[in-house]
Amino acid sequence: MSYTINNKGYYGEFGGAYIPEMLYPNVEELRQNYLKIMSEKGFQKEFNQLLKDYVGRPSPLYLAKRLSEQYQTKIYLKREDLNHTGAHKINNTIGQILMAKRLGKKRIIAETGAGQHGVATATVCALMGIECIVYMGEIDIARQAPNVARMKMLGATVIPATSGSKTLKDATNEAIRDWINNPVNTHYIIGSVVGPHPYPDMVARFQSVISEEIKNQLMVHEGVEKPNYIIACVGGGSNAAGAYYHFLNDLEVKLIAVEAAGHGIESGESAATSVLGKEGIIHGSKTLLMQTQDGQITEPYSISAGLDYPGVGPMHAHLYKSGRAEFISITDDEAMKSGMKLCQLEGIIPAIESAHALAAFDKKTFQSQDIVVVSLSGRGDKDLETYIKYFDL
Amino acid sequence: MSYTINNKGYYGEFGGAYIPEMLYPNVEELRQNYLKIMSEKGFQKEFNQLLKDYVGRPSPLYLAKRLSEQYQTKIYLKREDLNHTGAHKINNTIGQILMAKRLGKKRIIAETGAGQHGVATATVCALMGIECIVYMGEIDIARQAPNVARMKMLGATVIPATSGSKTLKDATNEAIRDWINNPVNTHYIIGSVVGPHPYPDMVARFQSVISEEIKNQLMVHEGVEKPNYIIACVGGGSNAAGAYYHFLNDLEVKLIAVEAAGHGIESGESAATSVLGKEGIIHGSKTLLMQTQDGQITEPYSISAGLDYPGVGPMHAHLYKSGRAEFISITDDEAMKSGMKLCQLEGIIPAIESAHALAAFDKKTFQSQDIVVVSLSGRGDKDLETYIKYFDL
Amino acid sequence: MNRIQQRLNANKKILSIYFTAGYPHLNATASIIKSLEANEVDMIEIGLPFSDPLADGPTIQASSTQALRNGMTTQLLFQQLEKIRETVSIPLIIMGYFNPILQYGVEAFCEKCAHIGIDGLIIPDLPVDVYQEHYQALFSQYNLLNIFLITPQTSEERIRYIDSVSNGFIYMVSSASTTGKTIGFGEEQQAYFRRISQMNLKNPQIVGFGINNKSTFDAATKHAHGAIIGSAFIKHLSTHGTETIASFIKDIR
Amino acid sequence: MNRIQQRLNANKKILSIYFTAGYPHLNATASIIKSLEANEVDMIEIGLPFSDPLADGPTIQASSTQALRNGMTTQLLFQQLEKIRETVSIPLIIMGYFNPILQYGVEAFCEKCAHIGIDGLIIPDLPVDVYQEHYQALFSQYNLLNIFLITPQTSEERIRYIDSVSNGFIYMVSSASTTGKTIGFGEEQQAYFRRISQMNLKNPQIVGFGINNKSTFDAATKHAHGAIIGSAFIKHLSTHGTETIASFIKDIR
Ligand SMILES: Cc1ncc(COP(=O)(O)O)c(C=O)c1O
Ligand SMILES: Cc1ncc(COP(=O)(O)O)c(C=O)c1O
Repeated sequence: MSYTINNKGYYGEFGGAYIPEMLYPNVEELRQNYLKIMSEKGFQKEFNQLLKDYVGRPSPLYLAKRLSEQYQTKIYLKREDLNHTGAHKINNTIGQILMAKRLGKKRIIAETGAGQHGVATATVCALMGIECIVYMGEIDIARQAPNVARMKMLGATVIPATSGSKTLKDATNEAIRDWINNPVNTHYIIGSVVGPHPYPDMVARFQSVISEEIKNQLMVHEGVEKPNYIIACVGGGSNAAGAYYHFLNDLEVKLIAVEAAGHGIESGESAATSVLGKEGIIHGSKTLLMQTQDGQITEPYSISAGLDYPGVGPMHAHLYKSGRAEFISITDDEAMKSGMKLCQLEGIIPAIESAHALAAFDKKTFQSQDIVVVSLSGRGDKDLETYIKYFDL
Repeated sequence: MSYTINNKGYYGEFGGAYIPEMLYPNVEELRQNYLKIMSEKGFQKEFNQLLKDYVGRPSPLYLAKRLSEQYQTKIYLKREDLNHTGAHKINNTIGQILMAKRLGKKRIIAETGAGQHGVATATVCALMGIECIVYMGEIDIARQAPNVARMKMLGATVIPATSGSKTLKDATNEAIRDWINNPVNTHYIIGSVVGPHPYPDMVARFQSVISEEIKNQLMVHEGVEKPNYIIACVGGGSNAAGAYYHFLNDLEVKLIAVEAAGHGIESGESAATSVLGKEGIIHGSKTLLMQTQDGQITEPYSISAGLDYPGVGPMHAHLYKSGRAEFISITDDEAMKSGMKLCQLEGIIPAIESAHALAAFDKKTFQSQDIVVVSLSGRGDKDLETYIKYFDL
Repeated sequence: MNRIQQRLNANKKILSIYFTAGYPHLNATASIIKSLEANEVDMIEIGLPFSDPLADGPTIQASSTQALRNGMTTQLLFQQLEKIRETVSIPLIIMGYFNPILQYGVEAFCEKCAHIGIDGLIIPDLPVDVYQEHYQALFSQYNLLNIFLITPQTSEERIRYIDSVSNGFIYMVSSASTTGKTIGFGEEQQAYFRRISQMNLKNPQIVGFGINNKSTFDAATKHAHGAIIGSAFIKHLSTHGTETIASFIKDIR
Repeated sequence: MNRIQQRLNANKKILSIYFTAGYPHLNATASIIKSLEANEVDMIEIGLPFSDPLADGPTIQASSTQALRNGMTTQLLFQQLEKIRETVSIPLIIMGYFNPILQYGVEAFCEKCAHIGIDGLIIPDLPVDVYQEHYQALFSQYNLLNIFLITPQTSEERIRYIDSVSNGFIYMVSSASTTGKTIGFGEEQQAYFRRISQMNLKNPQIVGFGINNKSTFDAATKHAHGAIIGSAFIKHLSTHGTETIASFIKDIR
C-alpha cells in the first residue's frame, strides 16, 4: 500500500478536488505546474536558500534529556518552534510564495485561525513585496489580537469572516470565495495539507523538509536514519505530514497522530476528527470530517486554535483508515499539563498544538531504547494569554 | 591600542570590580576560574552542543535584499531574533549556567528589565533543574506581564524590586543584594557586558559566537571574512560586544554603536549614555553613566525596555572614548519607523532594541559596495503591545 | 423526456428562480414553488441548504444559515416535496453541495428525487470527472439531469467536454464571482455569451449570477437561452416575505 | 594622632552610630551629631546618601532615597559640617559609595574632609587594591583613615592583606548580608569573631550589621572592640524623630 498521493490526486480513497467550476482553472493551473516548478533547479535553490537564511533551517533535533528521563525513553524534539514566525507554517508559505511568483500571480490570499498561518503568509508577502489579504473569523480576530497586529505590521489586510461560526472554517470559505472572485491574478496560499488536490500534496512536499532533516540529524546523533516513533499533532495535518513524509513507506517507523479531544471526546466540544468524523467533503477534499448526520459540517472545539478544525487532510484520513498511523486524542487539560511540563523540564514553552503531541507520553509507554521524535511544531508565545488564564499565572 | 580586556580587568581606563567586600569571594572565585573553565574541552563541547541543538545556532546571516535596495548598500542581518527565547541573551545564559554548574552553585539569581534576560535565565535554569530567582522592577513587572508569565511557567520566582525607580537599575541592585546575602551557593547571571570584572569579559566571550559566525558566514556569502561595518544597538552592550568581538582589533571593520535617544537627547528623557554620561561607577564597574552632577545615577528613558539603562559596559565606554566605535543616538520615533520598515520590506518584526540599530541607515550613508552587518538582536514579539499602541494598529 | 428538456425545447427565454429551502420559514417550500409556477416562472432551483456554501455570496449564505437554524434537513425537504407533483408540473432542480448528498447516500438521494419528481441536480462542488466516473450511470437510471457550470475562465476544450457530459443545459456563470455580486452585463459579458453561443453546443445555456431585474435578465438572455435569479429573489423574500412573489416576477418580464 | 585612633586606644567597647545625612530632615545633620556626642556615643558614621546603595538593606536604602528627595547633596553636606568641629570632638567618619566621591573629585573630597575635621572614610565599593594603588597616598596626606570591610567569607590571607592596608579599624561585617538584616549572634558568629580576634591583627575590629539593641551589642563586642548600629538607629529616627536619641542610646548601654 502506498501512503503518498496517486496520480489522480488521492491517498487511497481520500483527496481529489471537489471544487466549483469557478475554481477549476486556478486549481488546474496549479496541478499542472506544481511538480514541474518544484523540481526546477532555480526554484529549489531559492527555496532552500530562504529556508536556511531567512527561516533559520535546519531546525535543531534536540535530545530532551530531562523529558527523556521522566518518561524512560529517548525523546528528540524537532524544533520547528525556532523557525522564523514561530512554527512550521513558514516552510509552506515560503514554498507557495515562490510558486505564486512563478505562476505570475500578483495577489495572495490566505485563511487563518489562530493567526499563525496568516502571519507566515503576511511575512512572505512582505518579503516579496506582494499584496496580501488574510481572512480570519471575526471571533478569532477578537481572541487573537496580537497576531492580527502582526499581520497588519507586515502590511497585510485582515478581513473578518462574518459568516457561519466566524472561525477558521468560515475564514477558509471566505478565502475560497475571494479566489472565485479573483481567478486570474490571485494565488491562494492554503495553510495545511487540506483543500483540493494538489494542495495537500504540495503542502506536504514543502513541509517534507522536516523529515528530511530528521533523517540526517538522527544519523549524526544516533548513527541511524530512522526513529522508532514519530509523534505529531494534527489540525489539518501539515506538521505531521512533514515529519512523517520520508518515513511514510517505511513501516518500521511507527507514526502517531495526536488530535485535540477538547473537553473530551464525548463532550460535544472536541476536534478529534478521526474518532468523531465520517467521510465527506470539506474545502474541496474528500476526507474525514466532523458533521451532522445530515452532512452539515459541525463546529469543532479545542483550547488550541490551530487544532480547532473539523477535518483532517486526506493523507491523514488515509493513514487513519489504513492503520498506518495510530491516532490518539488529548484533552485540553492533558495538553496544558504537558505544555507546562516541557517548560519546567526543558525550558521550552511549546505551542498548545505541540503540547498535544507531547501528551502522548502520558497515554502510551515506550521502551527505554526507543527513539521517539516529537514534532515541536511551534512555540507558545502566541498562547501565553491562554496559559496565563488556564494556570492563573 | 587594544580593545579587549587587560589582565587587570580593564578596557583602557574602564572596567574593574568596584564591589563591596561582601561580594569579593564570589567575584574572585569567578575571576580565577572563568577562563580556565571556558577553555575546558568538556565545557566547550557542552556549550557548543547546546547552542546548536537547543538555541538553534548558527543564527542565519541573511542578505536583506529589499532593505539593501532601499538604502543602496549591501545589508546583512545577523538573525539573533531566531534564537530560542527570541534574542541574543540566551547565548550568555547558556554559558553562565554551565559555568555555575562547574562552580558547584545550586541557586541562580538574575536581574531583568523587559524580561528578556529573565526569560533566558529562567529557561536555562529549567533546562538544568536549578532554582531560579529573577529580580524585576515593580514597574517593569506591571508593563511586561507576558514575560513575567513566561518566567513563572519556566518555574522561576520573580521578585519585585520596590526600591528606587523600580526598574532595571533597581532590579540589578536587588540581585546584587541577594548575592551579598547568599554568597556561597548562588551564582548571579548578569544579562549584559556590565557589572564587575570578570562579568563584562565573560559575557562578551559567550556572545562572541555572534562575530565568529559572521566571519564564517560572510566567507560563504561573499568570499570575504569581514564586513565594512557592523551596527548594533547598545543597552548594556552585550549584543554589540558579541557582534564586534572578533573584529575589535581589525580597524578596517568599522563599528557603529546605536544608543537610545528616547524623546531626544535634549529632552531629559533619554538613554544615550555616550552623549549624556560621564565616567563613574555603576554596578561594580567604572564606565560611562548618566548621573547628576552630584554622582547620583539618573533614571534613563527609552521606549525600548532593553536599552533603558543608565550605563554602558566598560568595553563600550572604551570604544567610545578611543573613537574605535562611532556612537549614534536614535529617538523612539526613529526606531519605531525603522522597525515598521523592516516588517514591511523583509517580513521581520524586530525587537525595538534592534530597530534602533536599523535606524542608523537613516542617519548615515553607506557606499553601494559596502557590506554592512546589522545585529538583529531580538524579535519583536515581546514588543507587540508597544507597536500596537504606537501605531494604533 | 425530462421536464427540463421539454421546457428548454419550448423556444422561449427561460426564467429560472432559485430559493433556499427552509427560508424564510421552515415550511415555505411548497408554497414558494406553487407561487412561482403560478407566476409563470419556467424552472425552479430548490436550494438544499449547506453549512459551508463556498460558491455563494452573503445573501444565499445567510439564507442557508437561517434555513438550517429553522430546522431544514435533507429528510425534511424530501417530506415537504413528497406530494409536490400533485400540484405543480414546473421543472424542479435541487441545488445542493455534495457533502449532504453524500451523507444521505448518492443513490438513495437520486432515488428519492426520482420518486418525488425532481428533474435535475446542480451540485457545484461535484467535479465533472468524478460525476462521469461514479455517478453518471446512476443519474440516468433515475432520469435526473446533472447541470454543470462554466465561467468566463473555462477553456473551450473544457466547455466542449462539459457539453459532452451534460444532457440538460449548461449553467453559464456570468462572471468570475460568487452568487449575489452586482456585475455589469456590458460588452465584456456579451462577448462571452456570444462566444459561447457561437460554439454551437448541444446543450442550451442558461445564465446565472448577477441577474436581479428586467434589464439584467434581458441582457443576460440576449445570446443565451435563459437566466437564473437567485440572490435577488432571496433578498426579496427577506424583505417582503412570500406574499409579493407575483410582483417580483412581473417586474422581470 | 587621628581622633579615631585616639578613641580606639581608650580601651573601651566602642559604640558607633550610623545615620544618613539629610534624614529624616534635610538639616538634621548637625543636631544629630551633637546629640550623639552628648549621649556618649564613641564614633559617628555620617552616610552620604546614594541613589543606588547596593550594600544596604531596605531601611538605609529608604533613608537614602528620602534624604536625596529632601535635597541632600555632597556640597550641602559639607556646608552643614563646615563648623561642626566648633562644637563636637567625637570621631566622624563619612560613609558613602564611590561614585559621588568620584564626581566631587577624590582629592577635593579628601581636602574638604580634612578641612572640616572628618577623620575617616568608609567607601564600601572602593576595592582595596584600587585604594592602595591610587588613593592611599592622598588619604594619608589628608590624615584620613580608610576603613575596609571583612565578612565571614573573607579568607585569612585577604584579611591579613586588608589589615596591612588599614590604619584605623577593620569593619567586621557580622554575617553575609546587606545592612539591616536581623541575624543571630550565636555560636557561629562568636566563632567567627573569635577566629578574627585570634589573628592578632594590627587593627582593632568593630562589628557592623545586625546590631539593634543591648543584647546584640554586647554579643557583638564580646570578642571585638566595638560595634556599629545603623539600620536600628535609622528606624528609631523614622518612628521617633530626633527627640529621643538619648533614650535610644541609653537602651544600648
Ligand atoms: C504550532 C502549530 N502546530 C500545529 C498546527 C496545526 O496545523 P497542522 O496540523 O497543519 O500542522 C498549527 C496551526 O496553526 C500551529 O500553529
Ligand atoms: C533584543 C534585545 N536587544 C538588545 C538588548 C540590549 O542589551 P545589550 O546591549 O546587552 O545587547 C536587549 C536587552 O534586553 C534585548 O532584549
